[in-house]
Amino acid sequence: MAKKEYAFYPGCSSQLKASASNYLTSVNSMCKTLDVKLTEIPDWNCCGASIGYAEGGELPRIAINARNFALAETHLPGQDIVATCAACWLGARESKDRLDENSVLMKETNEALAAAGLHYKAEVKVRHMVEVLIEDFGYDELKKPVKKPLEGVKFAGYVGCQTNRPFGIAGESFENPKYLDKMVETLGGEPVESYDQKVTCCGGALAFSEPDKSQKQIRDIVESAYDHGAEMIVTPCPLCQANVEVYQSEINKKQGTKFNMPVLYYSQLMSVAYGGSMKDAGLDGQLIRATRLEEIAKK
Amino acid sequence: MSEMKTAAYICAGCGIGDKLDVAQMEKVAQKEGKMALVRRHDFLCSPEGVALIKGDIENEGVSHVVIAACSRRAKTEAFDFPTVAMSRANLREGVIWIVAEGAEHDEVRQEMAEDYLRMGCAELKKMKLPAGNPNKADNKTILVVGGGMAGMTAALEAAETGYQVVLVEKTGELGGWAAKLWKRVPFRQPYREAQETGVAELAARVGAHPNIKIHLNSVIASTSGAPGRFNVELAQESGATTTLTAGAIIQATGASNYDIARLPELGGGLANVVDQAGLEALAKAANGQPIKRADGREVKSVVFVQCAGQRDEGGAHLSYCSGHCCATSIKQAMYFKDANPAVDTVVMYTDLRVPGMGEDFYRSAQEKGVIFTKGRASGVTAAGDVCKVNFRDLILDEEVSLDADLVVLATGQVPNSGVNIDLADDDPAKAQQVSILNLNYRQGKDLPQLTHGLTDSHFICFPYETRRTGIYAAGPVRRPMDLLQATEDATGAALKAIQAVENANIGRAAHPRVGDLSYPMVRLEGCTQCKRCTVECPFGAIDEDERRFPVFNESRCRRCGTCMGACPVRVISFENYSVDTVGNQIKAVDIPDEFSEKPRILLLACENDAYPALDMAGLAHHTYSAFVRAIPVRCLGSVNTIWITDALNSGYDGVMMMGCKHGENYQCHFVKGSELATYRMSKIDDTLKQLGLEVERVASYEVAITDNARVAALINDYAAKIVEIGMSPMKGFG
Amino acid sequence: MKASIATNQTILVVGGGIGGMTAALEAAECGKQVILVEKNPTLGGRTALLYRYFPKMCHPTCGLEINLRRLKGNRRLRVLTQAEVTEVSGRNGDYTVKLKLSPRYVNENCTACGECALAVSGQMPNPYDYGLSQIKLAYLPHAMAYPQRYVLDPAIIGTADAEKANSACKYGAIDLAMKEETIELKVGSVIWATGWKPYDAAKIQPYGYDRFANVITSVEFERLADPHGPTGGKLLRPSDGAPAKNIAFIQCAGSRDENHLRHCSRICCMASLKQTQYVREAYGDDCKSTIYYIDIRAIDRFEDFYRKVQQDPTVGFVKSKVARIAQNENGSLILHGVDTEGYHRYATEHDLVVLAIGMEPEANGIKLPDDIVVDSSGFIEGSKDGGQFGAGAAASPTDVNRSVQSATAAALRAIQVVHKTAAVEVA
Amino acid sequence: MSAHNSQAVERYRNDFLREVEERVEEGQWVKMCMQCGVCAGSCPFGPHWQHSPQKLFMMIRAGKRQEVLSSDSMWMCTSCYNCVVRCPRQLPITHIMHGLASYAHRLGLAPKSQPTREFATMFWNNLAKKGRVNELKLTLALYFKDGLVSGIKTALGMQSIGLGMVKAKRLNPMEILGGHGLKDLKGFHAIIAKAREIEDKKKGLVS
Repeated sequence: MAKKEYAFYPGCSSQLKASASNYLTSVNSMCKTLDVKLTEIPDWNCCGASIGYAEGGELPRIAINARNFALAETHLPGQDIVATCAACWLGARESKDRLDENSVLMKETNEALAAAGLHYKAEVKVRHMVEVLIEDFGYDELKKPVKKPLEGVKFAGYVGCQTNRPFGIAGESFENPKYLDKMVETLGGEPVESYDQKVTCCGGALAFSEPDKSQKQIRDIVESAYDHGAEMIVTPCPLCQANVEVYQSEINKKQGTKFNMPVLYYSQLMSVAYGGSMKDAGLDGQLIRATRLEEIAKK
Repeated sequence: MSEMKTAAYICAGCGIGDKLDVAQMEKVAQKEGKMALVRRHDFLCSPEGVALIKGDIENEGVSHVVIAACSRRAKTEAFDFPTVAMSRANLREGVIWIVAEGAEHDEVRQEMAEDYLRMGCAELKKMKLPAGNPNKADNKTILVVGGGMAGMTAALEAAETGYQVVLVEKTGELGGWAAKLWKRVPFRQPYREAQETGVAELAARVGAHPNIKIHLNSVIASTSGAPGRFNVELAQESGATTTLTAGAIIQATGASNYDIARLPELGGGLANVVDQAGLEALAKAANGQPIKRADGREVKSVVFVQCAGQRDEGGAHLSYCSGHCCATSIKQAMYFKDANPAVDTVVMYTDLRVPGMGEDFYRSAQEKGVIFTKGRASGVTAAGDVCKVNFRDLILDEEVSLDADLVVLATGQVPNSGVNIDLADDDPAKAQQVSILNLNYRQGKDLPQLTHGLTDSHFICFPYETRRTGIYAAGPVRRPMDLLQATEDATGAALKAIQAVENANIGRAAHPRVGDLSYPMVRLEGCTQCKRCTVECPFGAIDEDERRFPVFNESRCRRCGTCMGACPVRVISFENYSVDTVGNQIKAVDIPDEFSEKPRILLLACENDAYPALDMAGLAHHTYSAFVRAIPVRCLGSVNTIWITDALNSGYDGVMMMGCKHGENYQCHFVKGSELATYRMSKIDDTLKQLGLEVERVASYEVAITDNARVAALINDYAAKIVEIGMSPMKGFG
Repeated sequence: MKASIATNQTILVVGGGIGGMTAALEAAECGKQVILVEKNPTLGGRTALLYRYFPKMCHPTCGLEINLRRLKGNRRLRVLTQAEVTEVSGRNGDYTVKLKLSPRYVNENCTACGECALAVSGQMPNPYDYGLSQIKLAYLPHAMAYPQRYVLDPAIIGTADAEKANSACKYGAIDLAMKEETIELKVGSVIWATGWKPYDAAKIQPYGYDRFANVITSVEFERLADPHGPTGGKLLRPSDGAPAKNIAFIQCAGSRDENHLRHCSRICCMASLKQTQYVREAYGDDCKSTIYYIDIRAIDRFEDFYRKVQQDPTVGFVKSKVARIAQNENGSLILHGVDTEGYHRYATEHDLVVLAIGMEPEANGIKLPDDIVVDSSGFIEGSKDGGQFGAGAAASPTDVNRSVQSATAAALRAIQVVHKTAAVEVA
Repeated sequence: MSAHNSQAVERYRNDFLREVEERVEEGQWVKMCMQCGVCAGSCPFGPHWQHSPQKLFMMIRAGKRQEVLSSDSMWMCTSCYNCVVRCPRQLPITHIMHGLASYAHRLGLAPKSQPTREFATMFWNNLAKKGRVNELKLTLALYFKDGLVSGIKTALGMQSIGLGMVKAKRLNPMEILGGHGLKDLKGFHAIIAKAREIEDKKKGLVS
């Protein structure tokens, strides 16, 4: 019997061989150490993401999220839904909040769910993995299993948008959230607290449609990390991770910069600090290798 | 008080004993000060010290006391001897804290202290304990002029406090502006919906109140007298007259709407363009149903134009903001939305001004669908059956025009202030103005006005200090305001009126010298009927009799002494403050000879701001010249030029005067005192020339109470200046 | 002060700022017995910490001086400092009030000679400069402090400084054994003039008050301008003491914002307009003030002042709620936002940013009797039984003039309450 | 002019605000804006907005239907929620922007070649098909949206990344043959269909 159990909502990007599969890998390793049991919501569907709005409309987007809730309530009763992807968490949390405060919407949604023989009872809670770590464990608990402190490595904690606004982590400010810095400290690393692009939008949602505009955002984010002496960027969001990591080469090509800044998930840091191998931590999934972490992992 | 027995008490505490030769000072008090009793104490403000003084008063029959210790502003609770005349020599803040440290300064420090002691003794000899004004005025009825919200509130509040009230209203019914309203802006939680005006209920309560007598269709034909003894003549519409007496007056004559006809460019005069009063009338007629225009057509679209003829930079219309109009338009827009949500209501504003909880009212209107457009209307014209409003949308940055069934112009409030007494009598504007109070005061028929015809008190901390004691303006007559503020204001005015009658009843001064029992006394036999006192009194307290002699109305008087300063023959004085009490101090100072290189500088400091500033300079240990001798005065306006000439004649090397800021934003507590002083001093140059003295030997300064560092600097610069121009040649002649 | 002098004919005024002093004085000058309680060691409240008043640019201490003189001359008025109301029971006309008196450690013997302050070395952030300066642990709050007696901060008790202060006093004025005490009063009516407090600027995260040294509040700016203040009246940047010549004033800092204060604080626009004139006073034409606003609320005659400031070439206006502030390497601040009059984007650098901070009822921090009715922002409307009243900035966000007006009105209402009780008693 | 559009014009005449309130997601908030402009200043893509959110709200109140619905601005929303958390009136600005965009798209008034409009549409269709996003197909679809030639260009341009992703096992070439999908796809589609039906009926968007 695991210490804690949750209904897991990995989301499209965290599936096997998807853009954030290394996130999934590291989360699994992290949870193993923390004795957390994640059970995937059977047959979960996409959250629609914020970008789904144009074609999706309002009720369909809410309904497909409600489908996941209903499935969780039926198959994993009593367990909180935990998402690792910022967009999934936001999409789900937003849908849930609106349903809970609007009875009309609730009625209509269940009408739609009925088409698939499902019903949402408004019992389940929707949380982000970071919330679980901070609220259900706490920094002290998270520190205990640390075997290989990330000594001497400077991390810029890049929180981005959707894990931060409009809900964010309880007790954190929208403009200057400190939890990533605290986590880095907990793991023995060096947070770059003065990092001023913490909550800048990476333009992720428009990365494909407006590459130049969003790449300017990414450039600011990476540049500032360098300026403040960071060696790596750490983030809780797969879209941020992908965009900020993937487009560095593009930016270098277009603008002659020499960016080569690894971008990792908090879970990868934890996995390594907890003694996980390079593979456990999904470091092999980096386009820009996090050499210093790999060294620590190999130790 | 039978015969005078003087006593001097010298404190050696707070370092006075260490820095000064107190024994020497005791001698000065005995030999020069001629004090019957001289005592020294190491801690005079201690219970023992105070007991010592009290004992002497009770057992030794001491009637006059000099306290040579700290500033008159300090330790007032300890040195509180209501039965004796008292002067205080300021040895702490005035000497040891401001004279530079070190033995080389011992001599001048001691001289300074001794002089202050001499001055205290000299002043004391001319002081009497004020016996109180014998001409008490005991009428306690409150007269309220104006039967609108403010007037009715003032009347009711005074009556509820147990005072008799006479309420005079020029029309045939109570209610004023508020009675014309369909509903009023919310004045308490929740600030979401318009509320009932409650005017009818209020009028009923006023009408039924046993302490209130109402005169409708009446105006005031004449007002004479003073607080506690006003005689008022009422003229009824019918032509009949009534006379009545009152102790205080509250003028709550309200405001009129700015004339919409003066705004033709905004459609003033067009059939379907109304002002806020006009809209209230339509709303009343609709009685909760959809609002119809004059032509009976239901209004489907309405535009409210804010600041119509207000906040006008061109000078053609009102330059001020009337404060209530934004909330009023919001309320009126709700009239439409509540009756029919489909009505298009646009409020066109430049700055939406709904302070405090008004923000909730604003939100509520938005929730109801009222549209707020930041725009400036350039013109309103009739276009067939509708009005065309042309305006610049300041957000979209474009010229737009909008059709509306009805346009409401939010025009402002014009105070009903009566006659502007500051206008010249031949000014045509004055001719058209109708007096409200018809005061038979020497200085004019109505309350003085400030800007824009408002009879506002000028003071921020003391909103009720009008320049006519016992007459208080309340409501929009003194400042544009909404109903809520008007009722607050009226309640406050009622309290001040009550104070006024109580003060008059015991012959006591009103603000700011509350409780002062002294009052101006005049030796008419010496008076030359020059009228300076009657003209210069900032409070219009002095009338003239048929022989042009001044007639003092003590209960109008604020005890500033401006009349005393004005009098060329020095026949006006107060028992505890007179030409002599100050003159004696000036003479008491020991003037070293010309070759001593110890100049003496007289400093006449206003007790309200300058003297406290000197005190605080002491508290902060800013050092300044030990050659200066400071005398607090009630107001620079009370400074009689004789003091200056006497000082110069008796060998002072210079005279400094420190008073409050004057001019547009004057800070003089007696309105014109410091200004008059400056004016009078400008005339003194000739005198100086006659005496063969440099004009620099008399200088006056505006200082603020916060200028503690600055006063020290001013004194030092002036002392330097005196050294530069040399010692006075007058020494030894005075 | 003996509690016994209080009867149900007594009026209790809670709060010794301009509103409370006014209510107390006006009632006492009508012949009523009044007790004025203030939780700080001195009267004067927040206005005593202002440099000048709008629109006259006159000095708050000027009015304070007059009020203190009125107070010193009035035998019906009793003042209790460091006193807090902990409980009100009873009813209209007959209340029993519990007061907590905190020790001052200095008794009536104090002559304000200042020897104790010279003797001690311990310091604390000066609450009368909003912490912008340090003050000794034995201190006189400010030059206008009343009662004019020194105070020992509790932090000094048990330290060597306490003994130093004690032995430095020649007048037996220091009493280290003083203890907190509770007293009970009978009063007929209560006026709540508990005033306001600046909203916690750190909560307005986009403006970085907690991150950037050169972002300060309007009340702090008053202290900078005040010759008695931490900089002796010089407008200097906290970060490096450099002259602040290019200053941004951000309106509605906390006010009109459902994330912070729902209400409009009424005074902030005028306060900022006034403060631009401090800048001009300090630097003449060699300065720039920029006001970022949503609506300029210069009501009634204040419009004249607004116009005067508009005509000042050193003052600019931008109709915009600033979106966020960033700091550059020299400590200057970049304001990002959009001027909504015609949609112009800006990123403007300023030496110093002054947040026109909103007014929150001080009463939000204290426990009021259950009978008291407050509005959605916590401003006091009064008690249901009609025997207690809100006055001044405790009743609504007001400037001094309106606060005095409201306090005068409250005084009369309180007088009516005690009159009625008196009437009942004789009957 | 699309049927939906002509029908809307007919139904609401000039009352664009009412149209927005009834048909646009969170549209009932538009009237609550007080024109402070904090949203305009908070947007990361701000400089690229021809009309800032607050200005769009003003335009809606001013009845500028055509200009608003054909505007390119709301398509610039990156869903960063900066405006939402700073708005002093707590307007859900992000959603209103999405709502406006989606409504304009639905009426066929949105700029035809608006890239975000195209991507957003593809994205939804992609996820709606299988219930989960097929990243590879999505990417390719995107590259080839303007036809083969330019598609190959972009694809080659991004080749290094693509290969990198594949190497890093974060992009699966095999997805082209299907990839992740739902078991109960039928139910999933039924839900979407039903939801759309209810919404359209409610908003009067049935044609």
